[in-house]
Amino acid sequence: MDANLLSSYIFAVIVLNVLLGLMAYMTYIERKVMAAMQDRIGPNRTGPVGLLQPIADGLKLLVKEDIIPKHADRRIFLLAPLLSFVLAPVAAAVIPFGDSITVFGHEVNLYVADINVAVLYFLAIGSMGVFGIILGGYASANRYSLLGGLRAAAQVISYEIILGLSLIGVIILSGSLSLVEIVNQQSETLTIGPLQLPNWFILSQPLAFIIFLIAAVAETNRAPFDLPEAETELIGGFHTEYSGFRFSFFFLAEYISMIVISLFAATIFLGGTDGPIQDGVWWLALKACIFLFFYIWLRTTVPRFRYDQLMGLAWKVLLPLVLINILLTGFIRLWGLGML
Amino acid sequence: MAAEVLIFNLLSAVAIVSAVAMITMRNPVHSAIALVLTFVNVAAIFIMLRAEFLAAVQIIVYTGAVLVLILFVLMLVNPDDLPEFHSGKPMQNVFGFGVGLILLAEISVAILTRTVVAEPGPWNEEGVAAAGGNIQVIGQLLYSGYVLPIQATALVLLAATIGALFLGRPDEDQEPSPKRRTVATISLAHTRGADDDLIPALRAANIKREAGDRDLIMARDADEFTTSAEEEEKKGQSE
Amino acid sequence: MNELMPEQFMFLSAALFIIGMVGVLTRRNVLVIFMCVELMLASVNIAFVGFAWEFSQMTGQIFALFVIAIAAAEAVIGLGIIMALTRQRDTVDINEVRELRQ
Amino acid sequence: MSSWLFLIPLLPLAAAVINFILGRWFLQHASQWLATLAVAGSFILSIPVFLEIVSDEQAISQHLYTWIPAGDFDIPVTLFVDQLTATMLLVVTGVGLLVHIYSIGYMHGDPGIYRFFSYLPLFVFSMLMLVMANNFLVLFVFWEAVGLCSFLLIGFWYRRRSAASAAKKAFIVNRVGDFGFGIGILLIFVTYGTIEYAGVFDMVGDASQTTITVIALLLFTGAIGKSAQLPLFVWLPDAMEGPTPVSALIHAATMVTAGIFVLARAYPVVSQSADAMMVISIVGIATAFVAATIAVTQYDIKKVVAYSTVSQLGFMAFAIGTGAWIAAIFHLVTHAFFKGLLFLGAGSVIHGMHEEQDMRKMGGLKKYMPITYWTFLIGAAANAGIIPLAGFWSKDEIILGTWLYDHTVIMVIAFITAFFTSLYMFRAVFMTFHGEERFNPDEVHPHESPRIMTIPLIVLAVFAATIGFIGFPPEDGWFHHFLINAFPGLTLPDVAWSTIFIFAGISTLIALSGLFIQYMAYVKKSISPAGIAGLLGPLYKLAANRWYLDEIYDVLIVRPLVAFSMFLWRFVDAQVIDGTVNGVATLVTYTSQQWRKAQTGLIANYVFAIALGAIIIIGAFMIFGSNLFQ
Repeated sequence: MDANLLSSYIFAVIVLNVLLGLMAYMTYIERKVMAAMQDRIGPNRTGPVGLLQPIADGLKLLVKEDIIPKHADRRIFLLAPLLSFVLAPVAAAVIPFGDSITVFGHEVNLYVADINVAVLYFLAIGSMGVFGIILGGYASANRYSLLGGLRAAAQVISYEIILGLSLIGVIILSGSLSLVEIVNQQSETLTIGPLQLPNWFILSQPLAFIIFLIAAVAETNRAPFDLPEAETELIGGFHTEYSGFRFSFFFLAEYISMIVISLFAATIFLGGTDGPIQDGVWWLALKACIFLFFYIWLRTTVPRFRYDQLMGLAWKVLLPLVLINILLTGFIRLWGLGML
Repeated sequence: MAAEVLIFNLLSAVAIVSAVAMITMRNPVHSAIALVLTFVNVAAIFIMLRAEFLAAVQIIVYTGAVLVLILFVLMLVNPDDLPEFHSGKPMQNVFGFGVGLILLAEISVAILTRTVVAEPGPWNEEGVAAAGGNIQVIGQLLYSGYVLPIQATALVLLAATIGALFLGRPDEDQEPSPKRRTVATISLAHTRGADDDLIPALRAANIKREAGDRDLIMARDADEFTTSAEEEEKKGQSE
Repeated sequence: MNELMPEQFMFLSAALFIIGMVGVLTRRNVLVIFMCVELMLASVNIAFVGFAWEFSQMTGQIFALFVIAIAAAEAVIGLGIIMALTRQRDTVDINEVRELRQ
Repeated sequence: MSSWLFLIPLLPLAAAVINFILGRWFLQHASQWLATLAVAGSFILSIPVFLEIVSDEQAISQHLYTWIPAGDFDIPVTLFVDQLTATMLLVVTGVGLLVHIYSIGYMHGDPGIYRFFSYLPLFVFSMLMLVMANNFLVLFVFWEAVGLCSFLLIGFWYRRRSAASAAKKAFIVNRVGDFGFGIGILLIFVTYGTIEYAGVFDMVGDASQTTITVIALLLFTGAIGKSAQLPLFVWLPDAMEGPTPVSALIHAATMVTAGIFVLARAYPVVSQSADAMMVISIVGIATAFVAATIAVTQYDIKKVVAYSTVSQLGFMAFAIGTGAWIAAIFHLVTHAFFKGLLFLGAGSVIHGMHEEQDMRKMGGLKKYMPITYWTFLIGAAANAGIIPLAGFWSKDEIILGTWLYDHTVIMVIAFITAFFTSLYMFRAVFMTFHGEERFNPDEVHPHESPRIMTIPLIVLAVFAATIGFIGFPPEDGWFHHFLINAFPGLTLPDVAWSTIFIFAGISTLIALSGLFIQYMAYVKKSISPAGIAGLLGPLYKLAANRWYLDEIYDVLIVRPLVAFSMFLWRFVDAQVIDGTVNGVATLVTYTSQQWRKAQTGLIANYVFAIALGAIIIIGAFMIFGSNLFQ
């Protein structure tokens, strides 16, 4: 086993743990931000300004009783949350957190893997993620859960298409499916007269970016597209019957997905680790945080869509738009205007 | 490299075992999960066979879309009482397995006795790497030599989409549409529309023509000639 | 056995294909039969990709790509038919659907 | 000009196609303006073409494309305009335009108007192509095309059974003539190796006298059908079932003259055979005479005009037969105007009388429709040959021609026919417009037609009155000098003025005597037409029953054909063919019933069969050896 592979393993472990930690505090930040937006205080009792609240929540969920409904499909019921939880952070493997650095004399790449189908890999893992929700909804032997599962299936398939197609424009311009390559291309500087612009794909693909953003929200089943779990209609949807740490798996998987997809968006559209001064992982973190804030902001602002509106948006609005975007990008590329 | 063979064998074993599980599971949802496992292993095997793009497509299309759809339909068709039947007739099973075994035996013999006559092509590991990678090579080939098949495939997909929309549309109301009026009327108004001698006879008989071997003159509806004739008459009087 | 032998993927392909075929022969749930058909298609893809690998060709991969595309179309139509069938007959038992016999 | 030649036929074609496709749902009545404008365009374009021919005395042509390039058999589609064609262009588009304008008024309110105004320009297109063709095959194609248009237009009111059967009759009777015409063209190709006019005319002397005679007679067969000569004229009176403007355009002014046109066009061939010329003359004069006698006995105003047309066509035919080629074309032109006028006038009368066509129910219409009366009178007088109207000059010239070329018998019969012509024309005028009113004034309110119908009448009347002067003085007029260049070898006979005066005098005398007799009969009532009819007895019956031609056809052709068809239907079709078909079907059904039992409807069984088949095939390959797995 060579050193490169070993360093990849080590880095993967680091990323996984950082993600899990972030995810825990993501819940805290969300509650705080939402509270601020709704003119409340938010959690402030546990620890200083409520900083220990996530740990308290985690402990509570771990020690709660693990209920399995009598008529549930037991094996699948146990499998589903694991599936969700395991698949969610896997997609982060292809995200580059920077160039290689030297640690203890070893060259360490700041990414787990640079594969030439990284974008497709990300989409593939994303499409697998929905199995947890569908199977969870099915295995609960509960009408609401089943409906939630069904909704998740239809919604994710629909928005998966939009998500994938919105990335095609970027792929056409970059000519590569490797995220490392895409980031490298974006770190170039674009000079238009007196203007010095970063060659971020948000500038050349604004429409694709907006569509990606919408599809990403739907893909992670977040408000306003949280129909699979819509509390008011489906009393929790697919996780109605889950409790204790199995519920927390679903819960955490959602937040991990959010973080990962934010990282991905920052990498694809906002230049990843590229920044005005001193490129580095902090820029990526900052950009991802903007997305995460956007997620929370959206949840507090926009009411939930109706199901037909959700599907109509995907097939009648976003799909044509994204196809037009691909067409335009193709023409632009054809006429040699590739680099904005 | 032995590790490669080991990994391949492992993946193959899991794929085959889960495939067998798929056809033996009583619950179709379990079957579907077993199939997911098979497909993921197949995708991994694709990577081993230097087909990274196909591996990704395999996951996205088969596991991500087709199987999700199958699960979707499974839940939709009979959510409460998914059929528990396995297979009806024992004879069917015996025959099925028998045929399968014979075919397997035949193919095994074919595989083991084969002799390779083909020459290796240009796309070995170095060739692909030199051309920029698996995806680049596939893209170049697809859009140079396979443009027509690509278009045809696009058409097939479009047709499938439309077909699915058609099949999946809500049932129409069961009440029959009102019957189209098939009763023909006879044009009395416009002499050009009928035999000259027909008109007085028609007027006399009110509806039916009297003797004669000739058919009645049919108009598609009562107003076909009437309006124009009235207009003409008015016009004639005014002049 | 230090090298990956071409026979390996051929046996895998054959095995998966025959498993799929036996499934079609023995199962009664139309959805399971449908899954078996998908399995058979995938097994053929293994053979395609495998031969492409063995002979350093790309044609096999491209063919497999077309198979996947057609399989997707087939899945959509097949599931649509199954939906229509269950809506009309309220069953997914293949042996119940014998209209062709008449 | 030659590069714009193609526009002349293209405009009506475009109008026809557009009206046909869009007419029903989009254009409706707007279609009439489109068609009229297109034909007007053709007419306007034809004028400079005509003037160019006049000034240059040179035929012009435009090659469009090669229709059939098959080795030696190379058929170009080339528009070709010489003096003859230029004359025809003006006649076709001019009369066509007037008829279009007239039709706007006449067809007003008809539900199928878009159809009418797509058939009519289509006809104009076909006729233009017919006259502009430069070879016999294209001529034949459009010969058939005008036949088709004629069929469509006669049967325009297809809901009326008589119209439908008249259309069929016209089509079928024409086929008889076309059959001969087609064989004639084949024979031309076989004989000369080409079917282009120029080539054929150059080599015409190379063939034997018999061959030329056969070709000429076969071409004349076509003309017999199309130009309604004896014995195939029966379709023309029936064709009056079509709308009156159609009768005017097709069955008077243009299409029926196609036969004459073909004879004139092929004159270099026809004139080589004295026998053929003789046959043409005899058929022509017989037609003229028979049709004239029938016309005197008819009561339907359109029928009178129709038989008059047949008679005048007979005049043209025997003019060509006797060698008075220019006189024939001259008569064709004048006839187009005055016969078009007569038909449109008759249509105006019918329109004003609410679709009444029987002259016995008319009378005294003069005061109700003065414009129609005066124009109809001019047309009738022109037809009858009253000096100095158009008909006089051309008809007189034809009769003069018979004398010049030594056909004394024909000349005598022609004079008698001219007398009958005068008789039936003035009979129609007096019965319709003079005398007491024989219609029921409570039911029918005669009225003058709208202006859109009377304007074409007036225009045509002006032409009918004056067009004859293009051929003045006789045999030496401007028209003669223009047409003489159409073919090399045509000569103008040198006629003494005294001869001309004698013939003109006799013609005028005859025409006036007809006028006088009818005036006495129908206005003064001093002669009883019924008395004369009784006096003539069987002769009158013969004429009134159209010489029993329809009945003869019925007995000789139609009934045997029907009987044979019945045999084919009742026995061959119903028993033999149906029996075979049903037997095979029964056999198949029985076999299928047996095989059906194999269809269990179980998918598993089918898949099982497929798998078994695969096993067997692969096994066979392995056992018997194959390179499939190597």
